[in-house]
Amino acid sequence: MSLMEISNLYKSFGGLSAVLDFNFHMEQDELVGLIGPNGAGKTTVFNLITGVYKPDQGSIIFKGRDLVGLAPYTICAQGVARTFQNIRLFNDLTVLDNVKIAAHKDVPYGLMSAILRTPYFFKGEDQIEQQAMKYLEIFKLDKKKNELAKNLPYGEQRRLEIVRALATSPQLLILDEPAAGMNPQETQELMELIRLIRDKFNLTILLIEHDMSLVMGVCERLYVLDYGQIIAEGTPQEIRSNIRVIEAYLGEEVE
Amino acid sequence: MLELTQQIVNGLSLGAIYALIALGYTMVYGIIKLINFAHGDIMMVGAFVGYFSLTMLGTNILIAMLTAMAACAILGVLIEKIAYRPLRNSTRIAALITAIGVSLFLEYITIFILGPSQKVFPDSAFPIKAYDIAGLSILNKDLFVFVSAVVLMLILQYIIKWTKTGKAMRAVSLDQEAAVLMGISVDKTISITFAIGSALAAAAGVMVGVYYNTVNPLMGIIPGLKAFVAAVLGGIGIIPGAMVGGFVMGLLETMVSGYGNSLYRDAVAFGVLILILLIKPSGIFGKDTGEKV
Amino acid sequence: MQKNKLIKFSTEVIILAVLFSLVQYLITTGLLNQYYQINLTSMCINIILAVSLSLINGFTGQLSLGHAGFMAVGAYASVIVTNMWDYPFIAGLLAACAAAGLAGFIIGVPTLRLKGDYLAIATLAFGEIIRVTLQNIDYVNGPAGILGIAKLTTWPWLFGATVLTILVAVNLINSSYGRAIISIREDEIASELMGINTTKYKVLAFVIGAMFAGLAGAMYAHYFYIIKPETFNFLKSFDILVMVVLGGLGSTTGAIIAAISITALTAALQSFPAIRMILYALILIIVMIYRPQGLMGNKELSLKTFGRIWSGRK
Amino acid sequence: MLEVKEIDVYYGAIHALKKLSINVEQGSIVTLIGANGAGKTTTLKTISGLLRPRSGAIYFKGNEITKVPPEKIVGLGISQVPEGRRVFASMSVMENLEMGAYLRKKKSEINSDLENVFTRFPRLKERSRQMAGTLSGGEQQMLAIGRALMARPQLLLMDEPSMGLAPLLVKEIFEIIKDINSRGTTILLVEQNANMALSIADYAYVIETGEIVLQGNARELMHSEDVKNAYLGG
Repeated sequence: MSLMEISNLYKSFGGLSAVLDFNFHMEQDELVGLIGPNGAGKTTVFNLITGVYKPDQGSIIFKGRDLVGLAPYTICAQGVARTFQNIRLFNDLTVLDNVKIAAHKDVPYGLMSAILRTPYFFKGEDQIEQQAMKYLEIFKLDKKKNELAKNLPYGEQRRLEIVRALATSPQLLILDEPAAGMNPQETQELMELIRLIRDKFNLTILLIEHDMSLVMGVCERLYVLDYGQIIAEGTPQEIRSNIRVIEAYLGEEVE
Repeated sequence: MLELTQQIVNGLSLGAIYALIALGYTMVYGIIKLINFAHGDIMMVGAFVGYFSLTMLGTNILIAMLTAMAACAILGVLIEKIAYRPLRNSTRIAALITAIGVSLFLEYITIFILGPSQKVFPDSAFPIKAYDIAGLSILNKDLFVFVSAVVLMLILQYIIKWTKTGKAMRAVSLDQEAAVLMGISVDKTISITFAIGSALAAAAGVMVGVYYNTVNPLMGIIPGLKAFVAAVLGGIGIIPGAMVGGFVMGLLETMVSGYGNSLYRDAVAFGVLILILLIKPSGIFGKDTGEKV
Repeated sequence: MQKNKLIKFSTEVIILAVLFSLVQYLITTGLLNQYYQINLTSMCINIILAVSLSLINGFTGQLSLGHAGFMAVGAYASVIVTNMWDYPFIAGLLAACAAAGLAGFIIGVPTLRLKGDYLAIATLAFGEIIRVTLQNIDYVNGPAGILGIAKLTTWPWLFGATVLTILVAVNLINSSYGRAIISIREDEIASELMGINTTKYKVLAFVIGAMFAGLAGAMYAHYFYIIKPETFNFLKSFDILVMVVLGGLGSTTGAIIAAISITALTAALQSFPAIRMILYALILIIVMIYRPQGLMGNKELSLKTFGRIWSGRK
Repeated sequence: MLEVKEIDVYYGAIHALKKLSINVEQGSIVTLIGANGAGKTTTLKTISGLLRPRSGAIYFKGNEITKVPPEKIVGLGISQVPEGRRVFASMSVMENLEMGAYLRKKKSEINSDLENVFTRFPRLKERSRQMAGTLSGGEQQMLAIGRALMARPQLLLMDEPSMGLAPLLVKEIFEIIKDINSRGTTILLVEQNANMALSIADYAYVIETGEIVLQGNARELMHSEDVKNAYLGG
């Protein structure tokens, strides 16, 4: 059984179809890219999977359960985590708190313990902190744990978003343009990091990316979206030479 | 049946006042997405300007209304420039809190200068007469309020629909960036919106003076809130919505005082507000829009 | 680490004990006259109100303008229990918290779906509805209110209630639950997508805030002899809002400092109420324009800060 | 006519344009092509004054316009057809066109331009009283172009006019662009649809992550492998 199987997904906004009969599947441990020209509907697909939008039609089966209609936090609890195209960190909180918040669903003490400061509380807090630090170390952000998220340089903010998503202990990690705004060297590092966390945490990863060198370099399989529909699927090499893809990006050959 | 008709007649003039105030709320919200909490207090200032124009300058009621409108137009523009413009790019909460501040400021600076007591509108400014039409008793002040409010609303409709300025106002409220690309000055357009909205509130203030016969520094609060409810009821940001909402509120209120318990009169407005917010926050004429991620 | 915690804890206990005994001594010996005692009471009540509203407006980021309504519920509930049914004060206090918390829940569940200014207006409307409803209930004398309430609010009760409020607020905020609450303020959508049930935590903060507003109402009723619905109108809610905004949206110590300063300012300007309100208005406007995060922002003042100043290091 | 000199533009923390320079000769069609997120729209917004460069300068007909407010730039003769069309949805087609002529005073000239727009886009004339939001995507694009023309621009900036349109419509739009240019309006065209853009342009710039990586005669770039690589990774 596929880890995630999306069938006949439709979504329109005020009469404009954003996603149109979208079909898609992902296997355990795969690293898949979703690409396509501007306005093709990629982020809309992510918003549908994570419950930000409700689809007009279709199903999103994840680990055998349909995610359609579930609240975003429930979908997160099922094991789906994501980052955002325009970074959405908790800006006025520290790096460490950003990660701790994402670990909230595993909080090992009750509300009364927190208010009465019982030993459970202190033990639980230590546990959460250790867990958070572990992730921060992997992403080389541990030394910045007490800085406010908004004060991090741009590339580190992007990394912190990934850390935060990982801290929800997901099975499927969805990355929305993780390299946007990064320079080539940062992009290179990010590529290696994505491979590393995939292996280390047994993750399945789905990403949207504009930077073709990243997509082609890191993804095993690609889907190409145009006008809300999948127009091609295959390995990076296949995609690169696919006429429909070239047309979607560059337009039809003229003359 | 006759009594019901009588209640409707009474409700129409009150509704017209609410509609005028609601228009200002809705226009300002439409263009800068701010609930101008001080709008009811601008109405109060208008009422006082009208009062002093009648008593100290001895003008007639129409001149008093025009004076009040001019004065409040300037006041509205100043408030926007000083208090709201610096906050245009900050959070809506910050803007709302500032508006609350402006509201308190207008109320208490008026109390500070004029004292807290109410002032009686001079009878000579508007001698009350009652007409008997088909068994209904219609007061000339009701007629005056209704007719002048409708005239003002027609003028507003004309400005918004047909003049270049009105079209620019609509363009800015629809898409600020695209409007700039047409060469429209956003700052200037927002100023004009405040001027028009405040002038309408001032006219309503003078009408409230005629209607209730008194003015006081806190008189803007309750009608202001009710007019706000009217604006939300019609769909905030939508001009015809404010007019309809205003009349609905006025009728509802006279019905409740006429048939029910007048102590609950003010609660009705809040009850209506909560019902709309919970059932259809975008109001009767509004479209629901989701947040972008 | 463990030792540091112990030292911190004992320092706090000692400071509180000294503060309590000092004031108790001043009251018993009559050194603190009636005028100052009234102001001290107002100060404590305002601290409870500001800290509890700060939980909603400052930490959860949900602008509520109906706090006075919950204060009214608490005041009336406690007076019914003590004055009319003759139960002891503690029962009145518990009833106040329970009733206000319940009111918070009933109002919070439907309204907290709304955002920003819509929520602000809805809470303001609910606050006013509470007031109008009280005006129409004959059992509590309608607009005239209830007179001759026993003066049960003494310094130990007041001190206990204030410390309890601060303690609960601070402990809640500095826990996983508190972080979940703050994340809603920072970015509600991101919070929801990180697995936080935002509705649940908004309601939680709202209910806890309402409970303590109710407690403040009970303290108020049993000190000032009389309560009437008009006392708890939306201007009272604005009063509390001014404290929270001035202190800093997201700072408990800020709320406390602002509550103390505003109470002092109010006392000093007692004979010039209009000037007081003009000052409030200017504070709101100027703070929002020049320092929209409030004076303290989301920073907290702690013993450590004092320690640092004391020892002169940075 | 337009000279963009080494501008640096930041979007918050992102360095969106890095020392970007572009020249547009009077009477020509110049195109700026590149993949999503490369900085095409940012460039146009900076020229229109909606964004401010942190360094560098922009000259129009020899005068610096770097610090001129956006609503004044329109008056100098630069109009923009923004990305995603951005028509005023709940205003009529006619009102949208009137807004395009907002800064102009002479009624007779405006009316004759209006006639020209209607001749060029007969469908807009049929629908002149309809709300712009109810038009189809292609019609909205025509309206956006017509609206920009109502300002009688000397330089027309076009941001992805082909986006979201069916291939047949794309061809139609590009014919129109050629025609507008042949009547004397200089055009700076930003496009993702490289093949189409190169087929009508005189000169082209290829932008990648905020930098010009390639430029030259449009015909010559047309069959260059480098262009394809800039889009699909090399």
